[in-house]
Amino acid sequence: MATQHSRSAARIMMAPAVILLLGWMLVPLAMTLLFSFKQYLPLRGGDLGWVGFENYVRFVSSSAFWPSVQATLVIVGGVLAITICFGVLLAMLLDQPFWGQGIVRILVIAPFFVMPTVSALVWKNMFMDPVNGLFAHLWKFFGADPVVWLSEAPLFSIVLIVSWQWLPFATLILLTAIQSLDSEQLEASEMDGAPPLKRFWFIILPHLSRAITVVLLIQTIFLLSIFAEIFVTTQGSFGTRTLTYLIFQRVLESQNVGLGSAGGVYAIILANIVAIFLMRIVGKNLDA
Amino acid sequence: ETITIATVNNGDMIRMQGLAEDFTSQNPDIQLEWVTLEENVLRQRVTQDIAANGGQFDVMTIGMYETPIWAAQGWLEPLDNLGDDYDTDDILPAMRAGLSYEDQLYAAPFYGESSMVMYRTDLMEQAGLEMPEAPTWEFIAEAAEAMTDKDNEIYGVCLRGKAGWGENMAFITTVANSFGARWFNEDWEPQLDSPEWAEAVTFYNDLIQNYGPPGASNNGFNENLALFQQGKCGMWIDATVAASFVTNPNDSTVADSVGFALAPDAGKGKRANWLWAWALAVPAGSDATDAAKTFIAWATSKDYLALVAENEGWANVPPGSRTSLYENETYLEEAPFAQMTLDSIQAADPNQPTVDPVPYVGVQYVAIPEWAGIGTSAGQEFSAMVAGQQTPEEALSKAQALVADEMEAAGY
Amino acid sequence: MARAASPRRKAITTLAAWSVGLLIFFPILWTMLTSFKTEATAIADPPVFLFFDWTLENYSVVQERSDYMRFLWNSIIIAGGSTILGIIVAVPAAWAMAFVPGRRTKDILLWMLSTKMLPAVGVLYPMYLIFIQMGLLDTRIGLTIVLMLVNLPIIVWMLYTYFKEIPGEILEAARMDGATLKEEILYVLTPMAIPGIASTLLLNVILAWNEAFWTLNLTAAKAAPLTAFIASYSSPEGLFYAKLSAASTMAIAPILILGWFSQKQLVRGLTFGAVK
Amino acid sequence: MGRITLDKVVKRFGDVEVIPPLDLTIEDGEFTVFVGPSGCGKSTLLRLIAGLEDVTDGQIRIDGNDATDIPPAKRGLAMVFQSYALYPHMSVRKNIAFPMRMAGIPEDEQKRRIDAAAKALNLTDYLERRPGQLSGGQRQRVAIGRAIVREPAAFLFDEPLSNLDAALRVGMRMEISELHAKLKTTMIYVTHDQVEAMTMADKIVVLRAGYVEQVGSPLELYRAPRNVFVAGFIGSPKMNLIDGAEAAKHDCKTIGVRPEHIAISDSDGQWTGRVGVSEHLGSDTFFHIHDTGLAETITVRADGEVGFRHGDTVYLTPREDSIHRFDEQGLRIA
Amino acid sequence: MGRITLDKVVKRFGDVEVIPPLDLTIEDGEFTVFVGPSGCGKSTLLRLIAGLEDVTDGQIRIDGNDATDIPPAKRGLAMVFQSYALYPHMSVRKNIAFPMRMAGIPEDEQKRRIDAAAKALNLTDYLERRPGQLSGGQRQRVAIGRAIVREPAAFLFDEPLSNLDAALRVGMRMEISELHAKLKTTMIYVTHDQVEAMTMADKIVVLRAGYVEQVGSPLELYRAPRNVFVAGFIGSPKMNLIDGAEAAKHDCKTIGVRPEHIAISDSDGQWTGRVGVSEHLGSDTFFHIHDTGLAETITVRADGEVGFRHGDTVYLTPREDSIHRFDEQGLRIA
Ligand SMILES: Nc1ncnc2c1ncn2[C@@H]1O[C@H](COP(=O)(O)OP(=O)(O)OP(=O)(O)O)[C@@H](O)[C@H]1O
Ligand SMILES: Nc1ncnc2c1ncn2[C@@H]1O[C@H](COP(=O)(O)OP(=O)(O)OP(=O)(O)O)[C@@H](O)[C@H]1O
Ligand SMILES: [Mg+2]
Ligand SMILES: [Mg+2]
Repeated sequence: MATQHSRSAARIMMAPAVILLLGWMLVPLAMTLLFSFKQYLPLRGGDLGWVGFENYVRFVSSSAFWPSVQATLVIVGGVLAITICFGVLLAMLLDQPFWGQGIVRILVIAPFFVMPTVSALVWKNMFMDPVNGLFAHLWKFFGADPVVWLSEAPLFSIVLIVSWQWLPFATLILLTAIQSLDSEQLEASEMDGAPPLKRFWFIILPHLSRAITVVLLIQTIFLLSIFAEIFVTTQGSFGTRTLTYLIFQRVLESQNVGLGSAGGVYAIILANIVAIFLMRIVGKNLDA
Repeated sequence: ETITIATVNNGDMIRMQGLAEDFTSQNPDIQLEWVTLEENVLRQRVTQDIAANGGQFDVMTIGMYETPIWAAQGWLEPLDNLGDDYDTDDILPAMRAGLSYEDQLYAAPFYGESSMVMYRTDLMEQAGLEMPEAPTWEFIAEAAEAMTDKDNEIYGVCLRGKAGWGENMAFITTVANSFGARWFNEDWEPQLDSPEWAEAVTFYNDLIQNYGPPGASNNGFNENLALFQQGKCGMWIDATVAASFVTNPNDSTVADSVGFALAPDAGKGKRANWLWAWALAVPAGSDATDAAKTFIAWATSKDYLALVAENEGWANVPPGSRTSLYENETYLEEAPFAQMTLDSIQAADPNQPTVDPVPYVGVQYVAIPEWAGIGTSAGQEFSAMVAGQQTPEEALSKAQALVADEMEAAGY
Repeated sequence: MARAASPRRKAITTLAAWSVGLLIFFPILWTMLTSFKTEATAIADPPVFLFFDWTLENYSVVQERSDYMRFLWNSIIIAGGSTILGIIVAVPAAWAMAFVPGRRTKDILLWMLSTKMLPAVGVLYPMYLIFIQMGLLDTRIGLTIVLMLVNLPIIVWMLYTYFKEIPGEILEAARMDGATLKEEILYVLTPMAIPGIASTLLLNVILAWNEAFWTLNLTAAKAAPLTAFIASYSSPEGLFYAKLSAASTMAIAPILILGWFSQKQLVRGLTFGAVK
Repeated sequence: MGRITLDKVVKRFGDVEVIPPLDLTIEDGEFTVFVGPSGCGKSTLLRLIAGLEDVTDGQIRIDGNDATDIPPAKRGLAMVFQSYALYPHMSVRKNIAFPMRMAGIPEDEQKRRIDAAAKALNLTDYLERRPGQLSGGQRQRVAIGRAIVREPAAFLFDEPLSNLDAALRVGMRMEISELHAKLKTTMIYVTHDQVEAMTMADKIVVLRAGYVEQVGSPLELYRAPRNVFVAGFIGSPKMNLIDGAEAAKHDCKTIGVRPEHIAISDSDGQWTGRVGVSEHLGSDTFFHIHDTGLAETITVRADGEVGFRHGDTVYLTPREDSIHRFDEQGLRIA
Repeated sequence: MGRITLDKVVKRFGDVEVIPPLDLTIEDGEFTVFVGPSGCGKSTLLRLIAGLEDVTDGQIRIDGNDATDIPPAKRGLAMVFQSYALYPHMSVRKNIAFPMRMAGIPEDEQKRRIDAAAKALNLTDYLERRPGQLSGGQRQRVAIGRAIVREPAAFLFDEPLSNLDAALRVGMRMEISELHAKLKTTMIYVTHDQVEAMTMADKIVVLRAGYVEQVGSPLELYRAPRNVFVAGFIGSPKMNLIDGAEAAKHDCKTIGVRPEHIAISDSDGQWTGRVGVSEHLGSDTFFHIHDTGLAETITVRADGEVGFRHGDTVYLTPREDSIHRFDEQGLRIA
């Protein structure tokens, strides 16, 4: 396969993608880095000169910083936990033979197609509204006081909304993985005397580990930057201000580009820490 | 020529879109492109665009807050020659003052508002009370207690609790103003640790906790409007524009039993009413300045008011912008809230908003670029307070720290 | 070889699966139903489910207010264009990675993926300035390019995993048969990878369609897609449930229908080729 | 200890009867091979015995006890699968230990048995590896090891060698035979490779479409195939089957002669033909003879190296005592 | 028209020298088989000839012309891959037409050649099918068809039959042999199955770790293996190799006797041992004899059915004229 000719061809063929992405990454990144060392306030005339690391110090020492890192981790972690746990259960259920598999699959996959904005709007107004939302009706029906979801359980609500959107993704990957499990392996374990729960624990779950890593990686990439869901529902109040949202507030609401850029650099660092960690696992799995 | 207009998606603006044919038939060589956005998105988009000189819009819908700041930066076209029949002097003086910078008008008011008390006459009667023209906070608290009937989902008073500088902070700032508090002293030092603030915020919190609807921490103008229209609020202290909605029998179940009063005070000489206008402005980078001005002249003219009246009735005319409207007998007749609106607007003074002197202008906001950031972060603390997650003291001390931070970052 | 389940068990599974399926689908269903209600029915207490007077009024109101077709058309152009552009760039790259792997191939792949982790808000301001400079603000081409770049890593990765499944021998056979590199990719690789390319296409159309940050911030009127359309309904209309529902339904319907019709491909695509 | 009896066992998948009523007894300690063409129901039968499929009708008895409704794990049988079905995420040791762990056997006893099995199967050096790091033959041995440690009443093998390459297959074949000689446990072995069947079995069960065509020792089947199907199926290269006039001479519908029972000569013989392809293995030579007028090709085996060339005319003589005769129904005429 | 010469050809992957300097000539029209254990470099060698890999050093000449730097498509060779490498999205016709399409051969000429090839390969009825709808053997034929229409100077086959089941393999083996007899084009055929090598080759090249161990006709290799490796590799079952005292008797390091050259008896013979596993194929019986004191196992082949049992003591006599002798270096002593 690898003749000299094909190797040099390969280099040429990769060039456009690599150059484009390099540009996409480096140009804004360089500008962000540049701004982050400046006092840059568009509403006060823009570039007000170099300030060294002041923006960086200010960004971390702000009382909003650590809570926002925490909120980010809680949301990402919560969604991952929910989608993976329920994804596994759901995948196992959908793997069983039943009538109307095709239609149920369509139903389950549907939330993935819904724009984040729309899904946040629908959940916020039609389900979680404490007066007119469906949940409120349901609670009242059972004689309970309606819960004010977005302020009493703000993180949970956001995790719920985002999980709803991503559950189909997790489920489908895990379902495909389960279907790829060699049925002889399950039968072997059955012959070996493993009851259903142990079969799940010792055979199915380890088999799914690779698929779970993929779900972890892809979802983390997308979840670290969720924005619309928070913007539409709580606007960052009640402790739902993620790092992304905090940067948004710095850049767009306070119009402090320098400070926001410093935050952006932090976010990039955080994302890359998570990324390297995940890539290690997935990278290994890419060969297998 | 095509002009791109960024507008907020509220009723009056949408109505304008519907009536825009009138404009295009008068000006066949001008095409209109509408970008209708939700208020928060709109602010973010236009601010971003003007600050970066993006030039995406030819007409922007902005508020009283942005106008002087942007004008000072030279980002807005001065609105001088808006045509011969455009009666600039007819604009309500308070509005004109708020939308000018160094005596030059930079944004034309589409509609203006203040805030006032809207209340249910029937419930008031039931409670055996009578609303004075100019109530005090004390009376409001008393009336709220009397009207509250949680079992029947009737809440004494609906107030803004949703975080945002244009949402809860607008209201809380007016409460603070009436309690004698101020955001900054003359040296730009944040004052949220003052006893006046503590009093104001505690009062607000008690009111909303005891007599407010559930989930008040998520209620903004729109949510409260819906609650009021559904008959779930005894009183509602909010923008004067709401008056036409709550008295409109098509939308409101309580249209015929709504009364109006001036915003309350605490006897310190300032009432808790604000002053706001949604206005149309032309960014300096626009390449269709003349067409944009032609449009603004149309949309904020007296003729436009007449056009709306003709199509939708006088009650739906955008209020609060022109003196002539309040001299129009038909309007005063068809809009029972008209006089109260005018009085409220005139009661607000953006140049002297507080009891003690301050270095800033703005009634329910502080006209500095940092305000949006400050207002939003502080708003979130107060919203969390309303949600029961912290006490007024905690909210205030956090807000004080945040504000101090932000001001330092901005170089004060 | 799976054992046939007993009818009883199958019945129980059916019940469970349908319940869960309907539960997950319910928010969408409810939105669709609400869009046919009047505003009053929409907030009726207790809620009405199916038995109400169905009306199309909300749709006509929404359509009157904003020219739906224009947003839709922009969405189609931008989502479709960025995906096709992405595939054109990605196919050669994926070919190289899959069939001429070098020592650093995997690193490059992971690096590409890591560019997806750049927080968009962090670079919005620079991007905005660049867009102004290049006159790309509010143009479909500008947005198409941005979304192509945003999704390129995913496209490359997916194509790479699909290409890896194709035995190298077939490409060698083509080479022996006298095909040039271009012919090899055009006549042999691409047609063979059609299912993979189709699922890549689909998934990326969905991702681009639902992208709500760049599309909102880099457009105004001319290039605004459906995400901008829905942004104009997000607040006051929050209380007009029926109209909100109608607008929501209009925003998601095209992609929902596309997704359903092609769900087999899509399921394959969703797995990112990572799980066989 | 391992006598398995099938009593009128029927298996239907939906409407398709894969196994029609079938009676079969496998004696304790016997090495029984199921052979038959693909899809004839070999695996199904094995899985019925294992309990991995429910029988539609009939009874399966193990050592005289009705096992029809006993779950697989409780039948005391061990199975070795075609794909080995090793647990890829467990080390070899853990794989082998798994059934004992499930049965709650004490650690030290587990260790003892694992070591014994590993030694017997030459796996001691690989105990800490994962299955993915083993060669095909080693994996197969691990699968067998996992079966052995359970000390089952019988082993069931479903084409255990078909994933291995030819050379390994021969080696593993002998290892399994030796294992049987050592353990003397009942073994049921499914294959469609008739060399495996011939060399390993005490008893061969030839299946076709779910029916038992013949049961007997390999040599019984070789010498006295009960019908044309078995005759053609057992023996390699295949028996030459001749219809028509030549068969009529022997008063039957079809005669069969194995390639090794035909003498080839360049001078004289009963039949004539032309040499087509000849295959020289050194030890033997196979000639494919055309134009004999008997059948399209007659295959002949000659010992050692015999020098006919493509196109030569040759003469063939079948050994009279090795001619098999079959009637209209294809049944053997004694 | 198809003489291929390798002149000091070297291939290194990184630091690993897979093919050390190697000289080899393949004559026009010859059927040459490369055999050798897995990983010995058979495929690499073939791919070097095809041009799918660059040679590190040395020269490849086709019909006397230097082809070392010519791209694969231009060398005029056709290759049949192990996995067939058919284009799954094209019909059989399109598959076969592909190389001609690439070469810009006119439509009608294409059609003529396709029809001819299809007829020769019995594919006429399947021309419109997709490869996925064909059986393994048919696919293999399509791959050959695709190679034929190019009218190449030589055919290269890389284990073309290893994906087929045993029965098909035998059939396809003969078809390829017949094809060669008909076309008389040079063919290079890689396999690790020595039966294939023996039955098909005009000339066998035995490779080990990139070195050529022996080149010769199948019978030369069978009769006079140049060294112990070739001796063990060619012939099935393997030659018995005996070291030590017994070998010393023959004045050498090692002697080799093929299983078919040892007589077995229950009464007397040169060597004694006990019967281990015996494999009864009906036509032959293979005995694995233990405890001979010569080697771990001595394999003996007896014609037909011979009735020794496991554990019986037997006597073995090698045919003197068939004993191979090897020296310290493992080289044959003539
Ligand atoms: N779960 C099932 N559902 C329906 N039919 C089945 C099922 N399992 C097997 N069959 C059918 O039963 C018949 C026998 O299958 P079985 O697997 O026992 O054949 P086999 O003899 O093992 O074949 P092979 O040699 O190919 O493994 C086949 O026709 C097969 O299609
Ligand atoms: N691209 C490559 N990079 C590095 N080493 C390789 C490469 N291709 C083959 N090798 C090595 O070269 C040696 C010869 O490989 P080759 O494929 O030629 O063997 P083979 O004789 O065809 O084996 P088999 O019978 O298993 O097909 C092997 O050790 C192999 O690991
Ligand atoms: Mg089977
Ligand atoms: Mg090879």
